[in-house]
Amino acid sequence: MVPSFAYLALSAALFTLGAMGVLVRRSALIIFMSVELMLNSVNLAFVTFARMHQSIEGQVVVFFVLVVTAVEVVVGLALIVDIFRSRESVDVDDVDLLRG
Amino acid sequence: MLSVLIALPLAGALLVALIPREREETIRRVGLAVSLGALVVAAWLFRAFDPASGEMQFAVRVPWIPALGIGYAVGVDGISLLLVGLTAVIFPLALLGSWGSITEQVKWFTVAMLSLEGAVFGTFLALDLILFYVFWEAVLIPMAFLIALWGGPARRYAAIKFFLYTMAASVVMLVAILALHVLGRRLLGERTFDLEVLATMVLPPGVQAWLFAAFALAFAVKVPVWPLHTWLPDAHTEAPTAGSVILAALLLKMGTYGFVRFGPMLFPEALPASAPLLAALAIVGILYGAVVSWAQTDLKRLIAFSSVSHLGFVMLGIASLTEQGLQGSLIQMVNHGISTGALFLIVGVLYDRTHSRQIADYGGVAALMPRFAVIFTIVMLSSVALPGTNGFVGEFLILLGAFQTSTWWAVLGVGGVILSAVYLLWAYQQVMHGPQAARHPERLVEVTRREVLVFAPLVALIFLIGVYPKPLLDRSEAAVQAVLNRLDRPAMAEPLRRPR
Amino acid sequence: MNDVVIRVGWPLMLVWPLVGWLANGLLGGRLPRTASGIIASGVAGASFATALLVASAYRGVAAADAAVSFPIPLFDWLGAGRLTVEASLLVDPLALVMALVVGGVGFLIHVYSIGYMADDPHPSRYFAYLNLFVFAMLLLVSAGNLLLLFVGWELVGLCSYLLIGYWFDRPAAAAAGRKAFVVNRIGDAAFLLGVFLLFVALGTLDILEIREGVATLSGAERRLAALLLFAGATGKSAQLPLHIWLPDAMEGPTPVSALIHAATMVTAGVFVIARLDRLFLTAPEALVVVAMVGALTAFFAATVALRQHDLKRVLAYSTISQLGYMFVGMGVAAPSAAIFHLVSHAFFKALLFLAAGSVMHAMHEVIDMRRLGGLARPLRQTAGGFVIGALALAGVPPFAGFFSKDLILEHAFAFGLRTGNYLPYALGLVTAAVTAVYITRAVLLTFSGPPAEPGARPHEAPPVMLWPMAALAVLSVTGGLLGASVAGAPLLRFLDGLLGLVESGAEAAPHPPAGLLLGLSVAAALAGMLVGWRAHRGRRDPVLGRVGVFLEQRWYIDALYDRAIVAPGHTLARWLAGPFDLGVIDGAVNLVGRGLGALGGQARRLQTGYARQYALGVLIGTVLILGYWMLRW
Amino acid sequence: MEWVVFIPAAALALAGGVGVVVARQPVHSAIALLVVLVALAVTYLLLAAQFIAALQVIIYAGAIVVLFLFVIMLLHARSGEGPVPKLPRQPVAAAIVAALYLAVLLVAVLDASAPFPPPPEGFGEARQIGAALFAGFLLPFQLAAIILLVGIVTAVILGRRPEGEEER
Amino acid sequence: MIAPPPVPILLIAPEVAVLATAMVVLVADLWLRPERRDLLVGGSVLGVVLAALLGVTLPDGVGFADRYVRDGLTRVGQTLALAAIALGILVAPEYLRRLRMERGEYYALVLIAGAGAMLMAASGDLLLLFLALETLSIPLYVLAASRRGSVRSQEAGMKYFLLGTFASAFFLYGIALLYGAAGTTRLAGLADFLARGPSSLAAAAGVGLLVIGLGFKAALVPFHTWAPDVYEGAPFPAAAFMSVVAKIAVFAALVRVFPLTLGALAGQWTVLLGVLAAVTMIVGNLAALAQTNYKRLLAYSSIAHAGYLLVGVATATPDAASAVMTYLAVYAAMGTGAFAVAVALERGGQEADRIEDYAGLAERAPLLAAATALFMISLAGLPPTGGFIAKLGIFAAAVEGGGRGGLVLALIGVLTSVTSVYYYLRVPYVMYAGQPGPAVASGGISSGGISSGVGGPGGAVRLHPSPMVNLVLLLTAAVVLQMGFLPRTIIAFAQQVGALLR
Repeated sequence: MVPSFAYLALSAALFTLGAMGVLVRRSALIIFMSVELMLNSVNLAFVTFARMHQSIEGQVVVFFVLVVTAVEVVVGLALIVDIFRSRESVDVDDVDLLRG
Repeated sequence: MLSVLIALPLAGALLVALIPREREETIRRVGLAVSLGALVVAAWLFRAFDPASGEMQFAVRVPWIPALGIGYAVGVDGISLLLVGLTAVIFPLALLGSWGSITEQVKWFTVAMLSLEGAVFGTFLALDLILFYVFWEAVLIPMAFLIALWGGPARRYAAIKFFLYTMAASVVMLVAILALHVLGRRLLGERTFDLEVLATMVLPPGVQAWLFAAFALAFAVKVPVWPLHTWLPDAHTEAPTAGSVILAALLLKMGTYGFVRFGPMLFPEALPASAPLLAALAIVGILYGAVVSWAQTDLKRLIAFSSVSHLGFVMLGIASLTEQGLQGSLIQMVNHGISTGALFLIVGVLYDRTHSRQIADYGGVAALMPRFAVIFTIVMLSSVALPGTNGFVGEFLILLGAFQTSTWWAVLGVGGVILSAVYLLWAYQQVMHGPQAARHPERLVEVTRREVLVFAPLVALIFLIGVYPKPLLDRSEAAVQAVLNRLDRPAMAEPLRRPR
Repeated sequence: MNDVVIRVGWPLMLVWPLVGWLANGLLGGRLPRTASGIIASGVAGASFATALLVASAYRGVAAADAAVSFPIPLFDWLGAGRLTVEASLLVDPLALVMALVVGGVGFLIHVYSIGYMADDPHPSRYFAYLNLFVFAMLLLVSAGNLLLLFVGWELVGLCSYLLIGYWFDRPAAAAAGRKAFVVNRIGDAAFLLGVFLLFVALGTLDILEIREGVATLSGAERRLAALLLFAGATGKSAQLPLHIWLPDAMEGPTPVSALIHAATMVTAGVFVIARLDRLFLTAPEALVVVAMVGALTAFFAATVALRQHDLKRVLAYSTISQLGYMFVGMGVAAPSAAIFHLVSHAFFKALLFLAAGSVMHAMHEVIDMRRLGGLARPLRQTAGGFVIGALALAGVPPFAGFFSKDLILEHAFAFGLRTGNYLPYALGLVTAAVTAVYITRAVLLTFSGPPAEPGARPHEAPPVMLWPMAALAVLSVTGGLLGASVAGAPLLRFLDGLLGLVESGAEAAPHPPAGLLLGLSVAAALAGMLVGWRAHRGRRDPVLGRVGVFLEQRWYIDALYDRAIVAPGHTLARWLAGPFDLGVIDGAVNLVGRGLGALGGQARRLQTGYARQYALGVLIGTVLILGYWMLRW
Repeated sequence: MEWVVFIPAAALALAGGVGVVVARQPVHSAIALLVVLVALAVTYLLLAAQFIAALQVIIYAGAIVVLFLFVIMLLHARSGEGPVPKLPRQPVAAAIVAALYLAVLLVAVLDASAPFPPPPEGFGEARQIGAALFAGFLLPFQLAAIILLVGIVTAVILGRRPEGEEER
Repeated sequence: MIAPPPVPILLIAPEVAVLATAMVVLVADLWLRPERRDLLVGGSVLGVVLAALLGVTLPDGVGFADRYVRDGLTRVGQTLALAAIALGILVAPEYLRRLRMERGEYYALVLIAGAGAMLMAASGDLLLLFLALETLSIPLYVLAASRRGSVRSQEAGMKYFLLGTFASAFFLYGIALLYGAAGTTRLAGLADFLARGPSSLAAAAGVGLLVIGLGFKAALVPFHTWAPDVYEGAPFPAAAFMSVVAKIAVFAALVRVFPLTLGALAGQWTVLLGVLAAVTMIVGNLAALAQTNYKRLLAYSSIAHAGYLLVGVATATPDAASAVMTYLAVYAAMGTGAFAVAVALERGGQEADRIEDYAGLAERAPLLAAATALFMISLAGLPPTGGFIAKLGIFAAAVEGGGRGGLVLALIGVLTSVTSVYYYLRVPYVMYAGQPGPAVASGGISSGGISSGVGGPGGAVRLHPSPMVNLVLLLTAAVVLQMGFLPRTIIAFAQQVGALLR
């Protein structure tokens, strides 16, 4: 019987990996994917807890998280395309006009 | 009646704000009329005031923000009456005095002055701690703008320093006020900021010391007590004449008024305990201010440091916690307002003509402007506290009070009397006496009728208070008595051997 | 009836000069030039007449010797808690004598000033100040309580400042005026402390009450109060160490020097000690100090006068010296004698000054004796007056000076007998001789021998100046009778009623050999004149080597003051104003301001603009919060 | 027995995760993401969340990753990173902080983990989730609809060619 | 067949009204010709007013499996959110028309974001809170990027989106942990669980992560770094709306989560929030000292005000909670007002967002200058204005409830307010003392790096008087003054929240 900690550890690992992705990579696309990764790890945690508490709530929450993730991807990609059209690059570090 | 005194100038400010900018003459007249109106009300108040009772008179108490326990409470007693009178006298003169010198943005100038007048009245009349704090801060804004917009070359720096220095100290007082409110709620079970209610509280000495320190810091910056005085010379050199007059005559008194009003009422143990420290700082202020002004080259800076010295006397009077000391400091607040206000107007007269405040640019002016020389002499003598002028009455009482508390205070204080003669006479001599050496002799024309009109009441007051100070002293006696009773210090034991 | 005359006359005496001051002050500009002089003199005369009236009325009321004090309350002036001060006047023998002297001499000098100030463009200002001075001096003399006395005390100081600096376009005059006011102020400060001490101890400032209450004071209090008041007196009466202002005060017009710096103001110090004689007489240690300071000052001033070149400065140091005598008189518990010397000194010193004034008037403002000489013939009356004054000063009988100075020396000797301290008497005697020397030198250098500058054609002073000098000359001659025992010493008897009480005790002490002392002082005077004659015949002025320079430099005291007090004062002021105030205190304040600005700059650098660094910031924040949180939870 | 399925799925998920972060070409990381999603779907099955696993595969793998690939194609090869690395010290710092964060998270998660009780009958079925959706979660459901609407509106706004004058 | 549960539609009537208005606006936008777009504005405001009326009259209650709680806090939070929406809509049209961004979607997004904020104030369940947070955030990302063709606006949108999603992941993980520990996402359940035994580390981590999610949205330090860049990039009306509505929503949620739900465990979290508040106040005010860009200045000022608000939350007493709501009301007024002033100004097709652009404005637009002076004085917390009374309320509650820590927070608060006076009063000073016209030579301003004499690019600052912006200015100025002189009504309104805690 796989203990719940295993799943949760996997979820934490994935979350941290996602966070690393956001911090390290400079391409906006990769950063978005990393965020997706983080959100998925949350889903895993929710499912694990749902199973643990035998309450369906956890899984319903995952359903909503999926919805939100989908919308975020749409908005994110729309932003990328918009910036790409005026700047020919997707590198997040080029985006530093506003500072100080 | 007191609310009229506060509301009238503020309403006047609003009225002037509506007048179109071009009609400068009407603006100036309306401004003057409003402040004269305030003078009439103050005069009526002065007469209707009952000298016998030490209690608050004409008190009005109306809840303002009941949720926070803040009320609109105003009242006047012997202590604030003198200062209200001074405010009512100084403002019209300052306005009249600046008709010649303020030319651009006259409208905003008048609005700032009138709102300043309302705020100063409010500060002296407020009984509710938060209301007092509101007016205390409200004074800063117009004054800072007066300095920032109509001031000299480094006006912005001076305005900011003035504003932030005073405000930084007074916000600490705000926190102390809040703490008092909390203690009031806990000890008395009342949600109030009213001074007289909070005064009934018996605070443990430890807490009382801290709270008094916060209040004292805010007032000390305003007085200014040495070493918190460095904002004053900058503010004065950069402020326009009218600004300097108001700053010196009234704003500095808010500090000393604070000590007299809130010290004994709220901190009956902490005030006497810290009196020696206050006295020591006051004495340093007296001597330091006098010596430093002796080395000044700019007239206004010199008068600013002389104010530090004179206010040192007032603080010494308060720190002595004796009848004569307190009454002396009260009347000296009024005297300093008159004499230093007049001194600044005098510098204004010179500045309007030659646009220079450097002593080196003048010399032998007495020959060119004899009538001006007479006025300058009288004001200078009042400042030097010559008997027969108002300065002497105050200084004598203060030193007498200080002597009763500790002889050394009086001995050092009297040193200040000598030094004040040194630097003021030196300055007077550099400017007025000696061979004709002014840079622009042709511009130094005699004082005009309007300028004389400004000086006349001040000179009259100098002699009036000097020769017959009774009306002022009687009105403040009962209030001082009440203050001393609160400090449960018996009025100086009646000497046994009084022959008559 | 007399009672009413006194009660009304005495305040009226004060009102006259006040009216004169207001008239000249306000209307001065518009009056014709001579009118202001006439008004001023008229007012002074009226005041003197009123004083005489009151004096005669007083004689009517008070029996010969019984001293009766008439307190005249005017109005309730000042009240603060327990302190209630009434503006009240006081009539008693001391006040009357002083009032008469001030009034009389004052009137004469007013008349003299009309002539002296004839060519001044707008003399109204001068006469206004002169009238104000007379009012102030009379107020000082007639005050009923110490506070009002102090008001008069500082007002005379003010008038001396205004009059010394009358020709303010001359920097020297303005500086002298300021110096006078400041030095006086130092004395006044001590005086004020004395007043405080008395008030705290006795609870009153009224002079009569103080006189009665003095007994209840403790020894230390009496001594301290007496010394403080005496310190005030040294300031006003230019005794050591606060004498430096009087010589410089000669910058003012000469009538001013005559009136203020010879006859009246400078004697205020002596008057105050006489006024509170009870206090002083019951504090013997303080009296000794008074006597010693008086004697020392007398000797010092006399020696310095030997080597002064400016005639008016010679007279100034002479005044300081004679004042020293008066203080010796006070110190040896002989107040009446001191007052008698005060009166006689007023006559002959005023005369000397007026004569000097007419010399300056004639020689177009030249007063340096080295440039004078041979004036005896052209200025016959002036020279005559000067010589009479000189003789009186030297103490040659029968002139006034001899009687008053000898009386003081007599009491000084009695004091020596009583206490064994003969120093006052010795110094007094030596000073008498030195006085004779320097006055003879002055006479010879100014009037005898060939004129130093033949070109100048001196013309005698106009009658309006000569008449007052003549009157003073008469007084200088006959003044001695007032106190001479042979004439029954009317003045002394009049004063003893008030001041003599304690003195009677001294009488019982061994009686000094009057005849011997008389001879000694006459011998001293004549010897001095002889030495003076031989040394300065034909206007010779031997330098007396290093001692002469030492004397000329006024014992280097002025230099000492400048280097020890004034110069360091300036440097301290400049250091405090500059590096300390601006640098340290203001520096600290600005530092706070700049510090916050710099911090702001740092916080702003945090905003790099790179989104990924912001994300790192978020993560760091998260780790910190979670870490802290879970530890506490 | 479940270990047999869990180990590979977890390994696949982690490998995919690293792939997403490390891959140079965006296309490779997209595929790596796909791998992670599928691996997670398998774990959901283990955790008796059949419906969710199905959703995961359909929506996530199907729609979202496809959308990513579509955009990557749209932006051609230039969708990679610029030549010059602007923040040199960032990776090292990120690694340290991330490690710390992981440690904290693991501690928290360890505290929350408890043994699995036997799954109730029909747990994780579509029917059970559907009922819950329209019973307890009605309001969140409506709100999800609104969020989706916002997504659409955004696509319209940001997708539209800018009429205003171009401002570099 | 699953019987559909009774839907207490009345409970969420205000939100429904707002969302319905958004739909109507979206659809109507297709038909209306460009010049008739003002109808959209009218319609939106009408919807908002209707929602407000509903909000105030509806009775309290709990619904949707007690995920939605309508109580005093909800009423106050929703009213303020509605006010923010109305102001956000009114301030936009003139600006949008001038920069040819006139689109119905803008108003729809504002309405939806507003609805999200209203729901956040009312959500008694963490999931609903998350969804409401997303409903609020996503439209704001888009609004930030809505300035078509402006590189800065795109950058702002990108940064806001990227960091926003990153933070929401943490927020979600927090919810997961709490769900893991308590077994339910409902706040009531959570409170019971924690009351029973607060030892669970997971719950602690969960609550911590909640703080991070909400802290990011409210721009508390250290999660504030996005705010200055996003505010500077976003168009003025969007920036105005963002700064106000986000704060209202977040702090309403914070009051509900912390004082209301986790009241029992106050000992634990008051210190943490207190430290956060102190750091935010200090960094926010200090950084603002060196600003030359008006919008960045307002950004840092909004960070600082978040700090002051957090002091109220950290004090966790009934008075403190009502003080927070009062402060939010005043901040909504002065915050929007301060931004609205700049909306009417434009320099060469660009926003006039440099402080020296406002030099000498007092001559040309005395009323506008007076309004700015009022807002700046109020933001600085100087007496005669509402800002002072609001801060007074917060600090009084802090001193009273917070014990020694409260006293320290109050001291930090007042002292940082003093530094804020420096940068706030610079704006009216420039307006009254500076010389108008392009060559901005406002001499004397030495500090703060403002380069004097530099002419703004693209000619003089032009003034576009517009009735709606003037209306906004009037409304906000009225609230600030009313709060300054007669604050009784607003304070009484906010007292409802305090009542909940008692």
